Amino acid sequence: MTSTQYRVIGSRPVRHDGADKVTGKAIYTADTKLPGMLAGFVLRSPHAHAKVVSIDTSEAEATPGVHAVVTGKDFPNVENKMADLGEGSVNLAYLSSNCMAQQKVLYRGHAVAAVAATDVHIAEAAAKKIKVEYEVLDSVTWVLDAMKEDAPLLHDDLVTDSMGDKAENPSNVPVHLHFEKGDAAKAFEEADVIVEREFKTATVHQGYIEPHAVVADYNEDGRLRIWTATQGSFTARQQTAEVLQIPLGNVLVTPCEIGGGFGGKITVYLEPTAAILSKKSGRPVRITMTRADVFEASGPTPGSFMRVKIGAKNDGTMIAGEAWLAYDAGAYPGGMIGPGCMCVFSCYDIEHAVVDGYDVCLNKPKTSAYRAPGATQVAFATEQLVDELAAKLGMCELEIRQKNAVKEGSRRVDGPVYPPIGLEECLQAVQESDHWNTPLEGPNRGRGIAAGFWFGCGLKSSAACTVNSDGTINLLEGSTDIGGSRTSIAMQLAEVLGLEADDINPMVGDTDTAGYTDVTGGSRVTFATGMAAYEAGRDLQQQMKTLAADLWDCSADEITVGEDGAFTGAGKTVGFKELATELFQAGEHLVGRATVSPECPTNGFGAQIADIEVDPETGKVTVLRYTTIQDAGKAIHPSYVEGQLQGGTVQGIGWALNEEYFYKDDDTMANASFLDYRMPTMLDVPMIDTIIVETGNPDHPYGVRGVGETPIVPPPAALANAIFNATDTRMTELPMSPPKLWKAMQSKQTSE
Amino acid sequence: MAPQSVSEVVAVLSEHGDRAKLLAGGTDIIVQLREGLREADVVVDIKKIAEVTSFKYCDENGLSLGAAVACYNLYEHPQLSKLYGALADSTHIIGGWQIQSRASVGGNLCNASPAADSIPALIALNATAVIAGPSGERSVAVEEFCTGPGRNVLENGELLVSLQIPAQGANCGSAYERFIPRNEMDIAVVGVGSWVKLADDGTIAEAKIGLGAVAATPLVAEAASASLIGKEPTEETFAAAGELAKQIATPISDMRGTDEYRTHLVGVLVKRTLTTAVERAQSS
Amino acid sequence: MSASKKVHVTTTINGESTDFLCEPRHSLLEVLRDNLGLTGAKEGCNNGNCGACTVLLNGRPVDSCLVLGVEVEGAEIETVEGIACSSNLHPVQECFLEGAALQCGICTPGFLVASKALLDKDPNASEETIRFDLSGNLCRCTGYDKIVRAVQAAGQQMSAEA
Amino acid sequence: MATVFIPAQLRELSGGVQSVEIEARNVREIVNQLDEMFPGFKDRICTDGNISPSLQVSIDSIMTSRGMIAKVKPQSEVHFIPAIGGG
Repeated sequence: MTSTQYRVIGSRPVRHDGADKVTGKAIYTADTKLPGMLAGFVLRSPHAHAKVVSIDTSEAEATPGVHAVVTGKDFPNVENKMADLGEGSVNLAYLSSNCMAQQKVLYRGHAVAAVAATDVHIAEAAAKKIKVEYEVLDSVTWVLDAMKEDAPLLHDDLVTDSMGDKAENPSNVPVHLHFEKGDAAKAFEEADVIVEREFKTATVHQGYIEPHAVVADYNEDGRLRIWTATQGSFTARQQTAEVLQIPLGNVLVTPCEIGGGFGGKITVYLEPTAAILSKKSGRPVRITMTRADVFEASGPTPGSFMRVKIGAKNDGTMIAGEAWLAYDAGAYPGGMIGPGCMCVFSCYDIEHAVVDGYDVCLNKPKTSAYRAPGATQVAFATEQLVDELAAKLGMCELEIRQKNAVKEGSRRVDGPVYPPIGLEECLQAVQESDHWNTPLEGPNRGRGIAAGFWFGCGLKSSAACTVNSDGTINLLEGSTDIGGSRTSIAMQLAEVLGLEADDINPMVGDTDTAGYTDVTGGSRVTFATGMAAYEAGRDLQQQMKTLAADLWDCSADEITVGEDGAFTGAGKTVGFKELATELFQAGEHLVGRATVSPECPTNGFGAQIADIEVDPETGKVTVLRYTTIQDAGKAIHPSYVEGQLQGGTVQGIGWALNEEYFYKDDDTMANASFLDYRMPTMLDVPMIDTIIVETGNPDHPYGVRGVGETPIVPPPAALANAIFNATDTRMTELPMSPPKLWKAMQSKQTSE
Repeated sequence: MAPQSVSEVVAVLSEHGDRAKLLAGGTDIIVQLREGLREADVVVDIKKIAEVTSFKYCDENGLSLGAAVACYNLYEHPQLSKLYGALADSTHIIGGWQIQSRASVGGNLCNASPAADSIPALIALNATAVIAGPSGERSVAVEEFCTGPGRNVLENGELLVSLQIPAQGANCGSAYERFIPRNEMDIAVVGVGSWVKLADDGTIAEAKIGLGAVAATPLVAEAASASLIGKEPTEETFAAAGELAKQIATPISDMRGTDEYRTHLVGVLVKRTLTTAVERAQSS
Repeated sequence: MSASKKVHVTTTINGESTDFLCEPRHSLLEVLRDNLGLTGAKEGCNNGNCGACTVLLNGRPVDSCLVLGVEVEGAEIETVEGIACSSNLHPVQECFLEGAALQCGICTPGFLVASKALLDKDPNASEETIRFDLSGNLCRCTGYDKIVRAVQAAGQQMSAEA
Repeated sequence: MATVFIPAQLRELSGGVQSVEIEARNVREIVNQLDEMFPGFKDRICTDGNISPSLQVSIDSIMTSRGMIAKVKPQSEVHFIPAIGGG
C-alpha cells in the first residue's frame, strides 16, 4: 500500500478555503446577518439543582425592543423516544429539556427562558427582568457521591439498565455495562505480578474558540431555516425537527464555517430556542453563547473514577485485566462510558479481562463527545499501570508494550477481533525515533511514553461532482470543514480523476443540496467522505466510458482508465479534462455521485514520547520535548495530518496539566472563563514533533485511517509516566496541576 | 465622556459619586461593567488628560508615572526597565501583549485585586499614590492604598493621578515574580516584589518586599525585609527572609491554590526575587 | 453598562476615514462587526482572554472587546481585512496558508494581526519571543507548532524583502 | 454456522454459555433463535422490534448499521456491543 506512488495524495496543496480564512472573509455563524434580524439572550439557572416553581415573564415582554420571550412551556411535549442521530442516539425528552428546562433545572447554566430583542443588550436586560422562583434542591457533582443510595436524585423515573434488565428503584445510574473475556479471576490467581490503582479525572471542555451560535428564520410557510455552527448539519436538522415536532423536510440547516468542535458541536443547544423565538417574533433571530455559557451549558466531557488492575507473568505477558469505571453522564443519561469500557484494554492483548462501567447522572452539564470520547481517561489509568508492571518486572516500558501490543486477530474485551492494525508499527517508530534514542539528562527531568487508540468510524457520506466545460470539477459534499477536510476530500477525487487539487472546487452543501452525510466527528471525514468523493469519481469515469464509446465508436468495455485518470480506447489515450471538454462540446453534461456507508472501524493507534522537567519547589511541569506518532493508514494531506496530531496532543497536554471544571461548595463552576480554565497558550508547549506511520487501511481505496481523535489519548498518561520518572511520584489524579503535584511530592517526602 | 483636565474629572466624580467609573486601559473595568460586577451611569475616559497619561524620570525625584500610562511604556523603555526591574517584570506579564497595550499600572492599583501583579512591585519600590480630589491633592503609600479586594482609599470625588516612585541610585535592584500554572495569561497564585540596595561592601543596606495574593490586600513583608539588613546576600539569608514572609501570609484556598500551597510559594518567590534583585543591583 | 445616547465617532480603519454612531457601552469589536460589517475580528470570550478579536489600535495590538467604540475617536485602526496589500496577501497570510497554520480558522484573524505587529517590530523574532508575544492568542486546533513556524517563515520573508 | 457471542450481561439467560453456533442468514434470525434458546434474550437487546439504539451489531468486526436485516455469513462472528460515536 505504502509503495504506491500518488500524484496528489501525500502532497501539501494550499487549502481551498485558505484565502477566505486568512483575510477575514470566511463567514462563521456569528458573522451572518439577515434583514430584520433580532438578537436572542438565554436566561440560565444560577443553581446546580432546583425546582422551577414559577416563571413570570411579563416585565420582560413589556420591555421596549423585546419581540419575543420563550420558556419551557413554548416547547412541544416530546415523548421519551430514542432518536437515532447517525452517530449515537438520544432520548428526545432529555434533549428538549436540556435545551430549555421544564420543571427542574439540573445544573448551573441550564436554560430557563430566552428573549429576542432588537439588540443583545436589550435582550439581556429584559431577560434579567424575568422572575424565576426556584426551590433549591440538594445537588451532587462527584461521580461516586452521585452513585450513593441517598444521593439527591436528578430524575425520579431513572432506573439502571443492565443491557435491557431494568432495576426496580430509581437512581442516578442509567446504565451499567459489563464485559467479560475469558476468566479474569482465575488468570489473576495465575499472575506473577499484579498492579492495581484508583484514578480520578476532572471534567474538561473541548474549548473551541468559537462559542455556539445560531441564526434561525421561521418562515410564514412553516419552513425553518437555520444557520449554525455544527459538526453535522443533518443531525442538527434532525434534532431540531424532533424537538420542535415539525416535519424534517421543513427544516433547512446551512452549516456555516465552524470555529472548532472536537465533539462538542453535535448536540443542539440553541437551535430550537432560536427557532421558537423566530416563530413568535416573525423575525430572524441570532443567539450566540457567552464564553461562560459555553463552559456551563454546552457539553464538556466526563470526569471519572476508575479502578484498574492488570496481572502479568514473569516474562512480561499480560494475562489478566480488571476495570471498574464510573463516568459522569452530566445532567442527562448517555455519557461516554461505553467507549471507556471498550478502550481500557484496547492496546493490549490480554486474554482474560472483566470490565464494569457505570454512566452516572449528576448536576453538571450533559456531557458530550470530546476527541476519542472516554478513551483518554482510561488510557491515563492503564498506561500508568503498564509502566508500573514493567518496573516490577525489570522490563523497559517500551519492551513491555511491544510484547503485549494488539495486532491483527487480537480480541477486544468487548468481543470483536482486530483486522490489520498499526500499533506494533507505531511502537517500532518510537524505538527508532531520534527522540527515544536521545538520552534525557538533567535533574528533575523525566521521559514517559504511552500508547493510545480510537476506533474511528465510517458512517454515511455522500458526494456529487459536476464537471465544468473546462474539465474542472465542482464537488458538493456535506461534511462541515473544521480542519481542512474540503481539501483532503478534494485531493482524493483529484487523484482518481488524474486532476490537480485546485482543479476541484469543493463546497460544503446545506441539508437541501448535499446528500445525507453524518457528522464531522469520529475521525471519519477524510476516510468516509473521501471515499464518497473517490466513488463519485469512479461513477463519473463509468459514465464517461459509456459516452466516450459513442464518441469514439467503440464498445465501453474496450475503454480503460489508467492510474493517471486517462481514458484509453479506440487506439487513443485522452486525459480527463480533454475528454470532459470533448463530451461537453458533444452536448453531454456530467454529474458523478456516490453515497457510502463504510462500517469497519478504521482503528487508529498511536504512541507518544514526552520529556518534562518538574520544578521541585512548585510542582510545575514544563514540557521540554514531545513526539507524537500515529498510524494514519495513508496521509492524504500530511500537513493537516500533522496538524491533527499536534492539536490533539496539545489538548491532551492541557487535560493532563491544568484544565478542569473547578466546583464551588454550591456545586456551581468557579472557573467558567478562558482565564481560569487554563487551556495551553503558545508559551506552555514546545514544538510537537510528529511521525506519521502508514500501514494502509485495507477498507479504504487509498488506505486512509481516521487520525483526528487518537492523539488526545496518550498525553495525560505519557506525562504522568514522565513525572514519575522525574520525581518518583505517581500521579493518579487529573489534572496534575502544580498544587496537586507539589502536594503529592511533599506527602511522598514526608512518608519516606 | 472624555474630560481634558483633572479638575473636570473631580467635578464629574463629585457629582455622580459611585455611579461614575474611570476608564484608563479598560481591561478590568469594561469586563466588570459588562459582567455586572460593577455598575455605572457615567464612564469617564481619562486618557485625554496629560497628567495621567504621561511619565517622566529624573535622577532626583525618580519616576512620576501617570495613572493611565499603559504597561508597555515601562517594559519597552530602555532606561526605566533597567532602573525599575520589578515594575518592568510585572508590567510585562499583566495579561498578554494586547492587554499590555492598554492596561495601566494605575488601573491595576485602583482595581485593588489582591493578586494584582504591579502592586507588590510598587510596594517594593516604595511608590506613593498621588490622589486628586475636591479638597486638593494628597499622597498615600501604595501599601496603604488597597483596603480590601476591589476596594481602595479613594473617596468620593477622588482619582488617582500618578504614582511617584523614588529614584534608583547605584547598587539598587528589584524584581517581581509570580507563580502561575500556565506561563502567561493567568492570575498570580502568589506574587512577590523585592527591592534591595546594596552597601559598598556588598551586604544588603536596605530592602523591601511586597506580597500579593496572600491576604485581602497586597502586603509589605516588614520583618522579612528588616531581616535582610546588614546581611550578606546569600541563599540562606533569602530563605530565612522567605520563612519570615510566610508568617504574615493568610491566603485563602480557591481554584488557584490551597492556603498551604500559597504560603509555601511565598517562601519560594521571596527567595527567587531577592536573588534576581541582588543580581540586578550588583550589575547596576 | 446602561444604554445612553449614541455618540458620533470619526476614525481611520484600514487606511480609510470612517465614522459611525455607537452607544458608549458598545465595544470596538461590536462596532466593527455589527455597525461596520468588518466581521474578520472574532468574539471568542469577550473579556480579553483569547485574542480572537485582536486589532491594531494606533499600531499596537489590542483586544477590541476591551476597547469602547467611543474611545477610538481620531485613532487609526487596522483589522485583518486590511492586512493584505491590494490583491497580494501579506507574507504572514501567505505563510499561514503554505504552512497549514490554521485548521478551523476562528483564531486566525487575531493571530495574523498580532503576528504582523510582532514582525513589524522584529522580523527576526526568536521562537521564544514569538511564543511570549502571541500567548494572548489562544488556538485550540493546531497545538501552535505550525503557527510558530509560519510566523518565523513570514519574518524571514519580510527580512529578505526589506 | 455463525458463531454468536452472548454478551456477558446476558449470560445469566444462557446459563453462563459464552457463545453459540447458529445457522442464520441475518441478524433477525440469530436474535429469534437466541430468544428461543434463551427466553427473554430478545427483550433485552431489542426495542420496538429492532436492535436497541444503544447497541450495535458487530459482524466480523464490521459495525453494521443495518440492525436486524444485516446479513450473516456461514463463518461469521457476531457480537452485540454498545454503540460508539466519536468527537
